[in-house]
Amino acid sequence: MTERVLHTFESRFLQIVDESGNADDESLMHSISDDLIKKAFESIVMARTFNGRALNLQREGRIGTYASLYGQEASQIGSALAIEKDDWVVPSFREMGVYLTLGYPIWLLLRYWAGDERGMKVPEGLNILPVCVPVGSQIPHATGVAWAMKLKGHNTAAVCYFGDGGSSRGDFHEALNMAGVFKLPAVFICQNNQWAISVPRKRQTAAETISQRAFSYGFDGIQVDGNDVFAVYKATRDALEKARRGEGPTLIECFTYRLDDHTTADDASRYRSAEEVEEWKKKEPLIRLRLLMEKRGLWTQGYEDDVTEKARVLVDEAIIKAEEYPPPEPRDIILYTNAEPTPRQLKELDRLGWTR
Amino acid sequence: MTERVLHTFESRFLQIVDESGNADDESLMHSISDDLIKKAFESIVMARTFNGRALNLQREGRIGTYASLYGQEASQIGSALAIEKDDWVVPSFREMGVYLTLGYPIWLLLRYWAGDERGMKVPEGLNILPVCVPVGSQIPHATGVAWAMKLKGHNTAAVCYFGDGGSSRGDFHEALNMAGVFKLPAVFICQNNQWAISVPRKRQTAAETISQRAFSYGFDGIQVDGNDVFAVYKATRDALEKARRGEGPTLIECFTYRLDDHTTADDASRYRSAEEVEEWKKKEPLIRLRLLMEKRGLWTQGYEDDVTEKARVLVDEAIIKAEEYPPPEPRDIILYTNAEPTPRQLKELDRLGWTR
Amino acid sequence: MDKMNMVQAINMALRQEMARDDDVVVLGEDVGRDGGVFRVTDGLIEEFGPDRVIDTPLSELGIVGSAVGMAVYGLRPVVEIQFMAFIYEAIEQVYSHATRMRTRSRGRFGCPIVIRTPYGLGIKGPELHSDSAEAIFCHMPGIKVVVPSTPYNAKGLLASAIRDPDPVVFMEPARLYRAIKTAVPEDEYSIDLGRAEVFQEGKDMTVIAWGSMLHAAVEAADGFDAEVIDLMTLKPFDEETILASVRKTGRVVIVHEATKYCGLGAEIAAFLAEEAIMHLNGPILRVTAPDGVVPMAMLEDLYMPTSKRIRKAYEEVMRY
Amino acid sequence: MDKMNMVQAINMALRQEMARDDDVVVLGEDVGRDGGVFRVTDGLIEEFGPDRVIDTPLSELGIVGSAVGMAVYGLRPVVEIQFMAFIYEAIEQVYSHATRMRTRSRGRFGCPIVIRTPYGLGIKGPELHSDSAEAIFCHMPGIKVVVPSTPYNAKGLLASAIRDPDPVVFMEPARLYRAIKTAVPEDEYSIDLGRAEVFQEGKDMTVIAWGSMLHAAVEAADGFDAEVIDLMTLKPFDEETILASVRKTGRVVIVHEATKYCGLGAEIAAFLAEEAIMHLNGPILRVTAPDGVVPMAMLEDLYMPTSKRIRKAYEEVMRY
Ligand SMILES: Cc1ncc(C[n+]2csc(CCOP(=O)(O)OP(=O)(O)O)c2C)c(N)n1
Ligand SMILES: Cc1ncc(C[n+]2csc(CCOP(=O)(O)OP(=O)(O)O)c2C)c(N)n1
Ligand SMILES: [Mg+2]
Ligand SMILES: [Mg+2]
Repeated sequence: MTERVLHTFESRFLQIVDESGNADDESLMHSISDDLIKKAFESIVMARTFNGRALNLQREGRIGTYASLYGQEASQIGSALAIEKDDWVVPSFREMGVYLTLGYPIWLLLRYWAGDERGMKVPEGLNILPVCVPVGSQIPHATGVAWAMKLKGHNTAAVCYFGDGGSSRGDFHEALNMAGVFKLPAVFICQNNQWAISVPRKRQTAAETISQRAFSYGFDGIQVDGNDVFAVYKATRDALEKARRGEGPTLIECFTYRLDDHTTADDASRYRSAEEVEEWKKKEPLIRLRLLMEKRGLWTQGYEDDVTEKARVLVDEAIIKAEEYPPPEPRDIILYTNAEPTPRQLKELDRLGWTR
Repeated sequence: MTERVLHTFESRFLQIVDESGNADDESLMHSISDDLIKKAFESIVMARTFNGRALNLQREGRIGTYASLYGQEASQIGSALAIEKDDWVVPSFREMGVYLTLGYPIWLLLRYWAGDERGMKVPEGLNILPVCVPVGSQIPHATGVAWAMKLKGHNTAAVCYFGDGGSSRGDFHEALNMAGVFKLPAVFICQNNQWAISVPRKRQTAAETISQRAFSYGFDGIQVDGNDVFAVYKATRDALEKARRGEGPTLIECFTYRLDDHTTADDASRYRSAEEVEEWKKKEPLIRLRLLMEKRGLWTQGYEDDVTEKARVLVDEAIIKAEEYPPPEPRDIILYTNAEPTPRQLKELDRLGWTR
Repeated sequence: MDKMNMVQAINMALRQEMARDDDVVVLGEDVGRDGGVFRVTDGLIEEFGPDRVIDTPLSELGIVGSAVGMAVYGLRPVVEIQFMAFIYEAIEQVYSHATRMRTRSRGRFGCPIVIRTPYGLGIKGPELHSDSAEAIFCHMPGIKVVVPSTPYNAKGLLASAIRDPDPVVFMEPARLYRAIKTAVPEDEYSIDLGRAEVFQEGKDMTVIAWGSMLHAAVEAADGFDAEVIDLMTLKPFDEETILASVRKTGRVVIVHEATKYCGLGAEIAAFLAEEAIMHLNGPILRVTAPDGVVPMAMLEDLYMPTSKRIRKAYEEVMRY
Repeated sequence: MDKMNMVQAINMALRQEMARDDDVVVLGEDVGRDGGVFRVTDGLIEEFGPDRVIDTPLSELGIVGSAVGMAVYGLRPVVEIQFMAFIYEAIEQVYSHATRMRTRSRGRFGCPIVIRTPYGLGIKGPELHSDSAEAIFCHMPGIKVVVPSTPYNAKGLLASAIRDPDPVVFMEPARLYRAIKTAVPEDEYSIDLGRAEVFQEGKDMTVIAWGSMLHAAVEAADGFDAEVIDLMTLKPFDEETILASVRKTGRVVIVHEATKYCGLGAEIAAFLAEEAIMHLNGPILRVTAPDGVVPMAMLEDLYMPTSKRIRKAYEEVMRY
């Protein structure tokens, strides 16, 4: 014998609705009801409305540094719509669209971005972890959550979000490898938005796609058009069903684009061209969704205005609620460190004059 | 559009000499001279002789815990023979065959395993890093060495060794990914010996091969018969040439087997069957090499006896030299911490009564 | 009541806690089939099955990170890290996640994980098999760090650690695993975290130690009227017990295996310099490893605080 | 001589060291095209090209681990970690490798890497953007830890750090990046590592601080005759300068942003409790963050040792 091929792998790409709003393969749309289409539209509008207001609030100094989701709505909402009540979500830091779609109170998100930990006191009944700042380090948590589900015999799954940058981290590797070995019910969603601050995807890795990394872990990966909310939805739903059937994890790469600066502290014009951004703006998720809906008689300007207005009102109310909320207590710095304060912590509270 | 294939990947396997000592494809043997064949044989005998004596010395309490290379000689020596003088080697902890083949003084290796850091004072002119104990953590060093070579315009490469267990670590991922992005002259050699202490390869990862992980990093990977010294040699030489041509890294998986316990502190009978070991013993590298050499008129019992005797003498001399070597100075604990001792360290030396 | 060594005592605690609470799972490298490289988890896989006694891939970061996720979901993972130095890859998971999950979620999520790991000198292992990195963990808010010094307290402290609602690093002195046997009741019991124990009473000086150094400190105390405190919980340490003793003796020696610079001895000394300086007769002495990297076997005994070095410190404080 | 801020001073030091020594390379996330998230490396890629000013993937472990390999081969890598908390994934590379390479190879290989990273409170960043983890690094044998407090010393200390044959963690107080300007000579100069500076002379007490806390300590000293020491090198710290001052004043206050438990303040206090207790009039006080996780923006100011809290400590030591 000499050299032989052991195995052949295919990296795959899924798109359902193209940039002109056409669904070439109507069969793929079968499972997608008009209600779902409208839900997707409305969720995207909500996410975008929230996002726009958050950017404004930051400019006005009413919240801190904020990471815009503009351009990534389809990736976030398409996947979030497939998640069921008892599934758990392990996000990164840019997934406000996911939080909102899962029903996270808007005012709490605003508290969080204003620098109040209480904004991430996730309400009971919602199974989403707090924002994770160290890029990629949340991925093993999803493996652990999925593992716990499996050990407890729960018929649920963990969904994890991270970016193209996050996929370079050791956490990614160890977490996905372990999820593969133990066939855990986990769905790993990489929002490849082409940039990690100033580092373009091509410099993040020499691999052509992130999704092909699944080969390294013995499970399936797929790249989807991350600006096509239904491709993302379908891939996520399929992966969740597979996970619940006990067939193990899936890696989904949403091929999308970060249209705004990395955060409000960033100036993307230092490292990428306006033309590139303009090209991608043409592909942003709402354009094609509107076209698709129009073809199906689901969209009118009046409808969109209505939806936008409703979102605006909700966000406005949330801003008021958030800003009226009393400031956090100094003692919380100490009292949430452990379940029970230590003697030294109690002495410290007294010395600092912070009420217990 | 719907789902489409983006790209097809093939995982490959290379064997030149099969278990019966036949080289099916003689063309692959063209570049392998009789001298090289003999060098391989002699190096394997040397490694095995050293290894056997080291195991004995451990049993006699003359050195500490030792990690046997038995079974992995072809992987270590096949690759080491392809390495050139100005290349750098970044080993794990089981690569005594590599050290020996590169000409590392035997007595120093024995000092090292007896617990003397001076054993890893790598002689000038030899470019091999000291043994690395935290599994996998040496892999980024190879990326760095290769990077430095590239930046300095040296036409050389870095060769890194690690195990199947090591390939599960974050270090592996980050190091290979970076090597891919910067197209560094690095050769990553995974000695997949089927076990990481008690954890079998199948539980280490759900991927069928380690070599297919190269797809994740945008470069080539190949699995080779790790008990076929020439397959390993060829794969390594090709990878080194590629690296020197500026065409980037390669991942080589040597499919081999650890025939002994993990280390002298381990009892492998707790977790694997004697039958499995016996099956693999039939495939150990020296058997097929002998057969191949016999067919080529390169082997006689007398030749082997000679080679073995020579190795024995060299190891015996080294043992004497190692054991006659004076013990390390206590002050070395402190004096090698920094290039210059700190004032506190100097005071400490005095307080401890250790001569400066 | 049988006498047993620390390996057996820890094994028993694990067994009893797993039997008591189905949410307790053990995971790590070689903890299942092999029973752990020190055999601490021996027999657990037979009793509780491979779902609860999990042999993992070689992935410290992944193990600890998964344990964080498990704990957040409601399990009580007990992680084994094979040797203390191998946890370094996972420090981010401990420092940025396990210890901050409660704060970050303002109490919605706790992170009750236990990280068990052998530490310390005395086994003549290869490089990086003898680190004592307690100080690094002690510096992290939101964590507990525990070190048993006898089989008896190993069992009781581990039971408490597993039941604790917050992350605990449970450091096992490798040197003591089989070196001493004590009576260990078969019945379940627990020893409160945060409490030190006066191991030996005395009037002339207070000696503070833990793990295998406790025994070295006691041995060196022969001929001195030393009060020797077994710290047991390194964070948060028992300020009351230490203060009470120091108020009585006026002299302090702290002994540990780690290097001095920013070691835990520094915190104890600084605490006393802040709270009890008026009770001190003289300097607070620390007997520690010298300021160098943990050596390999040949120099290991010299790196360790030896009885001789400890005695010298006792003699020195007695001069005041 | 132009006045400049710390960002400019560090940038100048990097530029001069890169010009002086071709082996110096800068690598990290966004250090090239973007000039670093704080613009510290601004313009370097234009001057030295992308081979020496390297935008890396998002891989802290890989960055530091590669730097170890580079250093062993003969380069002098200067790594930027975007915020101090993001180095935690790479601690193993620092603790098990960078700091041990010289020991392990008995001097054949050194590991001259510099890890620059902004640290500390005062910028109201997101979570984990304000950690002060100096104590963790100070505990490691074989490392140096340096913190500048002014643009002038930032330039001189960084030059020394880059020329040092051993690993140096160079912590830049993010809060001071643009807050103060001092005269910074255009000419190359260096400030020795291991030396502290008496920033302000005084007779009544010795105050030890570094980074942005130096300025808080000085501000709080208004009305006190305090000798304020800028530590600059946290490991190994300048024992002589501290001792000389404490012998004179008999009173000590240490101020730092990190939490108290096993913080660097503990080592300084313990050192004094060991070497200078007979010169002390009263307790050694530490003004630090409370024993809790670094909070987000809304509570950040309360976590920081404020002037008010520092003054309280001054008043307290003056009672002795
Ligand atoms: C471990 C770590 N390193 C660096 C940073 C600083 N940082 C924040 S976001 C980011 C880029 C992340 O890129 P990616 O994962 O692609 O997510 P995206 O921002 O594109 O959503 C960086 C470098 C961080 N938060 N954590
Ligand atoms: C980070 C780390 N974790 C655990 C260990 C203990 N240990 C030593 S070797 C080994 C297994 C290594 O397996 P592999 O990488 O396949 O190499 P092999 O021993 O088979 O040569 C383990 C778990 C270690 N040395 N380092
Ligand atoms: Mg991105
Ligand atoms: Mg192996």
